[in-house]
Amino acid sequence: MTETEARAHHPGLAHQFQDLEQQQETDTLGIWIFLVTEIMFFGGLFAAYAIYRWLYFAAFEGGSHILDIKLGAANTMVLLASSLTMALSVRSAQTGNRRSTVMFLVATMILGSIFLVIKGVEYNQKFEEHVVPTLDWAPQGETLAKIAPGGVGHAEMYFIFYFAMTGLHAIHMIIGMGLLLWLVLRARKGTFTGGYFGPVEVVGLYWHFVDIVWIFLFPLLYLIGGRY
Amino acid sequence: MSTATLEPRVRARKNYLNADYGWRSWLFTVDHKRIALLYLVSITFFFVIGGSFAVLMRIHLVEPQGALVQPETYNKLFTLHGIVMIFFFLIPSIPAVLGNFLVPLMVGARDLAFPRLNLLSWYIYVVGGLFTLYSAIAGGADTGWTFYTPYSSTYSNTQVTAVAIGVFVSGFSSILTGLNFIVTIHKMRAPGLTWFRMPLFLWSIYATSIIQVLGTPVLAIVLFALLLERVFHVGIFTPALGGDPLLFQHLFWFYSHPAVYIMILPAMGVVSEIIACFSRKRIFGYKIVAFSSVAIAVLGFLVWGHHMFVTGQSVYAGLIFSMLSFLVAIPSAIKVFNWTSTLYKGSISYEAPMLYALGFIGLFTMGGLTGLFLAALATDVHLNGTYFIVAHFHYIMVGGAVMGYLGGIHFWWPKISGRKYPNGWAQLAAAIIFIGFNLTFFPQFMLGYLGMPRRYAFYPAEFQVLNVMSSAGATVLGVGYLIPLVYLIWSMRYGPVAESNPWPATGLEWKTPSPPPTENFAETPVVTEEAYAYAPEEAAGD
Amino acid sequence: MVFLGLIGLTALTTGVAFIDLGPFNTVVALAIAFCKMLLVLLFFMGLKYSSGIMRTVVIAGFFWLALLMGLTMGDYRTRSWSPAPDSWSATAPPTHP
Amino acid sequence: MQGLPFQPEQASTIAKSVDYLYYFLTAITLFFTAVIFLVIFYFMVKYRRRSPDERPKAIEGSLPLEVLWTVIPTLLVAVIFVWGSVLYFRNSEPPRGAVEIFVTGKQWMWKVEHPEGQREINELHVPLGRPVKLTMTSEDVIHDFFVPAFRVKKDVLPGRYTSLWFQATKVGTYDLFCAQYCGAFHAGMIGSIVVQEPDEYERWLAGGAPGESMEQTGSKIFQSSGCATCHVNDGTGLGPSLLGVYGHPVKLTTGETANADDAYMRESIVLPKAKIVLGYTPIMPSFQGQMTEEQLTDVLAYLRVLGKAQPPAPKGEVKP
Repeated sequence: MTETEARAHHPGLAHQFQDLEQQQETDTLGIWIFLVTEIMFFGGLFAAYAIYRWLYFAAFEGGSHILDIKLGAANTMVLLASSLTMALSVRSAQTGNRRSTVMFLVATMILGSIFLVIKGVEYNQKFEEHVVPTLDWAPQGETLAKIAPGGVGHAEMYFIFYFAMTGLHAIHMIIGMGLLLWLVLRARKGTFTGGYFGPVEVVGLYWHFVDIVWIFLFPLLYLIGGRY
Repeated sequence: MSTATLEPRVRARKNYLNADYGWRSWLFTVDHKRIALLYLVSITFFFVIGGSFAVLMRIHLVEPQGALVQPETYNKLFTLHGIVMIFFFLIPSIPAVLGNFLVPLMVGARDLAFPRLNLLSWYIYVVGGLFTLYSAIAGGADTGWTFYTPYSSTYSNTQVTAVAIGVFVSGFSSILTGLNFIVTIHKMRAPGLTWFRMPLFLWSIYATSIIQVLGTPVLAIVLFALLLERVFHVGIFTPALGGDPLLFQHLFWFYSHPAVYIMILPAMGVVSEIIACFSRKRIFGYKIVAFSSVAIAVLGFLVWGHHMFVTGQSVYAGLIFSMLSFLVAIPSAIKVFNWTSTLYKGSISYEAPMLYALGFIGLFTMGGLTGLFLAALATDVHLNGTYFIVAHFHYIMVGGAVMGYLGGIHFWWPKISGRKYPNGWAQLAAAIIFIGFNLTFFPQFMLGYLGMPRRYAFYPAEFQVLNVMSSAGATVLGVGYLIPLVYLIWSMRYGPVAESNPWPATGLEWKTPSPPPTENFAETPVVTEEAYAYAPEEAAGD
Repeated sequence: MVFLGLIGLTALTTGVAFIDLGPFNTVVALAIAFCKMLLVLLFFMGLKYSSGIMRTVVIAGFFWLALLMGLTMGDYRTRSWSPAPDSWSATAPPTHP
Repeated sequence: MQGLPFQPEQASTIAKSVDYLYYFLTAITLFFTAVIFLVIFYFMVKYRRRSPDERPKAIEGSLPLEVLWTVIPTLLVAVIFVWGSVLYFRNSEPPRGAVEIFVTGKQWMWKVEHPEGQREINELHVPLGRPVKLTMTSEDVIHDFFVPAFRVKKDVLPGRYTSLWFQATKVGTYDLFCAQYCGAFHAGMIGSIVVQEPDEYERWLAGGAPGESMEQTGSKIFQSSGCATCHVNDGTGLGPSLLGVYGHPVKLTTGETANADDAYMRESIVLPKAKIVLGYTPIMPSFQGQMTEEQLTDVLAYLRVLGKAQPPAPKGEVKP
């Protein structure tokens, strides 16, 4: 049996494809197109944010001053590190190294959990500061002083966007964690050896995309209000 | 329609219909052809529901004070008619039924690129449909299919949440279908099937998928924001909290205008196939027709602001959107001229699919040209929000998309079911639908110009004559739609068995038996000629 | 290497937020974010080594997002340039004693 | 109207010009539809299939033809675009000296207020032959002010002012429709526009319960709501003087300049912290929910009058 034939009869090959290479390319194209739909999905929200930020500049600036820039920066680093481990795990799967594939996948999951924990801490802070729209909206004292100049009503809108955008992002993270878990289980069985690594690559691309969303959320929500 | 009727018949040859039996074999199938039938049954169900709402509305409007229901009920009728017809019938109609069935056959593949994703998208569609049905049963929603804020987010006390969730969910079905088609057309084409040998149906499905993939997520996010606002009473689009209702309209129409092209582009693809087959001619200017599909898909994204000329949008934005709207008329006009020229020196026969296709050209021409009235700023000011709009988009969506859909169903029915339908009845139905359609909607152009606003549960008596005419036409149209439903179901059991290429037509889907086997082709076909090689000797290829 | 670059850019963008650059704060922050995105796209996601079709897909995605933002923002930016200078103040309306 | 009318009445200065464009478009539609239908019928008959195995020759296409039917529609739509836009822009600007009337939409009625203080519901009296400018807002959802006989239409939005103008050319009573779906009795949100001879209109304005003008009502609200305690006319108050503000540019703390139009004034009352005038602090409370839309327009009418006055000397340079 030649190598191509061996690959053609790989258990990971679906019936509609000629060979693993076609399947691999197809999967990759599919996930890229899916990511484009995600760009438009988040993009709608980004567009709304951009317009309101332009309309209610002071209020949105005031709102961003409530956020903890250190936690945001730390989370950015954590997420970037998780992207690194994810990329390494794809590399390991491509070379068929089971041990390091699993190891890097687990590392990615741990970093992902750290991100979510820090995010949880931040959400908790918002409740303590009473700046959660509808559920707990009663900013007082120093918090109020920070957002008052731009108008409290519009600052509430800033926080609606804060929660909607970071919340959707967190949901994507959680879905990603689930996918990673599934990969770990499959990788341990040695599924991703011998040229079949499509699922790892596909989940990897998704994970990097979620990272990119955060790369933009961080400056838009935390930084561009200025801290000088 | 029940495919179970085929089960008792034992056929000599295995095909996708008799390959397996029982409801499990249907509900858990990953065969694109079976999924297409699942869609066919579900969209027919929604078409009947949406159609009955339309009939009730037309009966109600026979009298100026309203003949049938309370205004609140009337508002729910037109809302659900719009939502059901647009999101649960028209958008999935040609792509999810004919596209699902034909794309793998036309590219010469065993299945779509992602068969399980395909099944998932049907389930998502069903879940979305159930939310919508729940909303209808639990009291209905009365926002209009456009969900304009702040009425939908704050003031309406009907089941808006459920129906918005339904539309939100069904959007993902549309996205996944589009994604599947794009990837399939890119990666699964049979050897020799170059881009310029593809049937125009594939080109139009490809263009449609681009819109589905790029536009639908924006609808999802805007409905998500609407739901946030409605459920949590936060201000995103409500002016009381500084939100801008026009932002909702921008994001909504960013999807919902291109959505019209999701409906009409596949119909254009169907018409290209039918015209070529029944005049036995290559489509005149094949490449230009192919590129005009893509041009419509791209330009269609740039024109959404023409829905907002009178809404308080900036007049300069209006100017830009008006200009871009006129641009999208050009590729549409080019298509019409090319189809007409295809008939020149052809060998034309008038089988039912051809009648639908020719009807499509006529009605689409009317619909497209009346669109110019609405793209021009000065006339749009007068006509916006009136029955003129209603007439215009029905000419496009019903005169265009539904005629194309029915034409396609009639064209490929022998392939789908393996049976032939009675041609005489089919020709009669096509004629009745064409006449009934014009009787229903032509008077509405006049009503609109006279100034009757749309979505009126009752109206000044001066508009009665035209309304009665429209309602009379609607009964003819309704009858016209029932006839195919009857004879197509009848043909599944009693129709004569269809050969593999009954018309005969070119294209890979006709090179496999009717109905096709589960794996589509015994061996991967190799394409050596261009699409529509009807001519005796091979015409100069590309 | 790429990772260190990303971490460095994060530190930089955070630092810049504490310096007053006027409107350029936003520009710098978004430019840095854009660079980071490019790094992730090209190296982590392997776009640098992918076929043209993947690149076309990604570019199309961002292009469409730009259309959405551009045309919508166009409306908001031009709303106040009313072609009608407000008539009330420019001309004395018929006063009613 | 009798039997089956084909055209709504032309009762405004722009109606005719809009109709000419409409006729032009109708002619184009009929012409092209007829051409396509006739050509299809001709081909259907001439090239009908004569034998089942007839195989016509393939025709590739024709570049000159493609160019021809790309260029012709392009030129046609260019003409329509320019025509429609010129008409629209020419009419988007109300002429000077228009009669100003305020309209408030509400589920499901039209409330009209004349500067002289006359109020109407679902009816609007206007003089013949004089431009009328409507400043419109909504108390709840989006409505739309549509007068078919005048060929004018504009959405009426909550939280914002939109405007529309027309000049009636025929005495009579015309339909007023709400053309943006607004809830259960959307169809009942109709009224009539009564066009009267100018002298008759003046009599109508003077007649009935005379009441006080909008400006006077606005001035009273300005006093009773406490506006006047800070917005002192001589500029010595905690808030800026409003003399000479309306219709003029205003310097803001952000360094930007805002044009003090209806939208700005409204925002400053409802969301006073959105834009702060240079030299002042954001201490003004919001009047959101404190005033009805009609009271707001009364105040606006008053502010418009103040806007025509000479502004006081800048703050800090006030004479002792």
